[in-house]
Amino acid sequence: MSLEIEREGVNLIVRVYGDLDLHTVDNLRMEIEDRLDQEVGIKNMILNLEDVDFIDSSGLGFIIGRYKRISNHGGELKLINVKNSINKVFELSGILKIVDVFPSEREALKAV
Amino acid sequence: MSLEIEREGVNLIVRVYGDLDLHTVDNLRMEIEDRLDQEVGIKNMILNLEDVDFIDSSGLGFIIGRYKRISNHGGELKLINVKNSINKVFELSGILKIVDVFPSEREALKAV
Amino acid sequence: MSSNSAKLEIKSLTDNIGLARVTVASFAAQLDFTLSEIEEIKVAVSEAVSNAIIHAYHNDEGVIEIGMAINNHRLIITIKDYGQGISDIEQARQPSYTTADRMGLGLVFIDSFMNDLEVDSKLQEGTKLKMVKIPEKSQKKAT
Amino acid sequence: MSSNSAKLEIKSLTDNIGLARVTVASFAAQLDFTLSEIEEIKVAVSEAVSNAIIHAYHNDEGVIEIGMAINNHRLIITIKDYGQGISDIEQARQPSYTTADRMGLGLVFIDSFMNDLEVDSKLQEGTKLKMVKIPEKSQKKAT
Ligand SMILES: Nc1ncnc2c1ncn2[C@@H]1O[C@H](COP(=O)(O)OP(=O)(O)O)[C@@H](O)[C@H]1O
Ligand SMILES: Nc1ncnc2c1ncn2[C@@H]1O[C@H](COP(=O)(O)OP(=O)(O)O)[C@@H](O)[C@H]1O
Repeated sequence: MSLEIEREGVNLIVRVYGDLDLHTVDNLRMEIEDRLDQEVGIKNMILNLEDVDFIDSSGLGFIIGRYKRISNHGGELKLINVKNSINKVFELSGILKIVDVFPSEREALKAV
Repeated sequence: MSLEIEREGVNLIVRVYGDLDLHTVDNLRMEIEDRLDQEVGIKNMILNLEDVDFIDSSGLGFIIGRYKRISNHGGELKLINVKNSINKVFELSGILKIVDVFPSEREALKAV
Repeated sequence: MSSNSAKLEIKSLTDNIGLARVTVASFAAQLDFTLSEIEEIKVAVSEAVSNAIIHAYHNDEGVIEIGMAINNHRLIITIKDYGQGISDIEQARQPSYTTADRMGLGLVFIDSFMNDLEVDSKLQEGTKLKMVKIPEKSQKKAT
Repeated sequence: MSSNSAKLEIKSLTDNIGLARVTVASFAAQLDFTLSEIEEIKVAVSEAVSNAIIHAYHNDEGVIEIGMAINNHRLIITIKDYGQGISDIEQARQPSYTTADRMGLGLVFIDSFMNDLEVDSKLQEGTKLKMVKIPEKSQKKAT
């Protein structure tokens, strides 16, 4: 499980590698929150899940948490590339009603 | 675990997919022996292990068994593409002293 | 594979959630499940083991027992803890119900991803989940 | 991960050899092993479980217990059967020695792929293998 964070203008691009479950979300949450605290002027977050093979409700909770913080500050959260294997969890949870999914970071950046 | 068998002149090309262990070798052995019994005029065997991710001493026993049958009839056994992950077992066993390994089926066919 | 069984015992550490998923998925592969069904089984196991760690043992030390069985071409998974127990099982199974500021979706996911879910629990004694998954391919054959 | 343990119980069916390998490999991944070290661990587990199935239980029904532990940054694996037992352990560990027309390399592979192997056996009672694997990276750190 690892994380890559990149800033592009007012957008924070977060790339997650590995599984999103109770074991991994704590570290991810801290790393992202640290970065949000350090950087000035971040508005939106693009969460790239291209390399996430597994997600459960703890992983969903992590995404919802990021969504809340970002939207509380008037920003938008976009998801990238939800794999087939993790799609069902997204559909069942209803999260797709509040968060948009894009096929690539470029298209998500255009949309924010 | 599955098997693909193709004849090319006096050579039988056998492609193994999956793990080579006690669980899988019995079926493989039977399929290959059946084919050898059916076909007339087979001399050499080319065993393609490109898609074998795991092998243990039961898998080695399977290869040695094929080697014995083929060489008893004056033919040669050639191995293809031993992956890094399974290489150590081959080295440790000394099997490479009696069986040659080639990078591709074409080169093995040239050598028989 | 017409009948088989195995048991995995783990400590209630989040480090072991992935281990539980991988083990059950590997056992399940003895039946004719699709990749997408295997994913569903993994989610169910992940939810049940996470619940035992958080709700049953509150991140303290404890043992989680994971039973796997193949019976009559069905996969039966049991996940058992010796922790706090659930006071109202009906309520616990409702969407969004949570006592730990979580999503409240764990039992809902298990319910929708598996063909059957039974929850057995006694306060202070523990909780046992029994879930059944039948390969879609064999369901079609049966009809 | 400084300390953890788990236990897998399987039936003596060849179908379960892969399950044992995958489970131990997933547990081992909690230490800092290289991919090539994980492969070596898988071979060792595969040999020990195969031996229990063939030599201890002669393909009859029996139980195999696989203990996994992380202790002091070492992986300790125990594989236990309640089968026939080994009469001469020294001899059994020799290359090419086999009582079943096999390669006679199983115990030799375990010996060379793991940092330590202890064999404990009683005739008619069973056999227990204890093997230890230490990540090469942490060995370097220690010196
Ligand atoms: N193994 C368990 N032991 C004790 N309580 C549990 C257990 N599993 C579930 N619960 C209770 O049921 C509630 C709902 O569980 P669940 O649907 O998985 O949602 P969540 O884990 O997000 O709270 C939990 O908040 C908890 O109160
Ligand atoms: N778990 C076991 N129970 C009884 N006998 C065993 C066991 N493991 C090994 N042996 C004995 O030791 C011999 C050598 O084992 P091994 O080196 O693994 O080679 P192989 O399995 O190819 O015979 C076996 O042939 C068998 O007689």
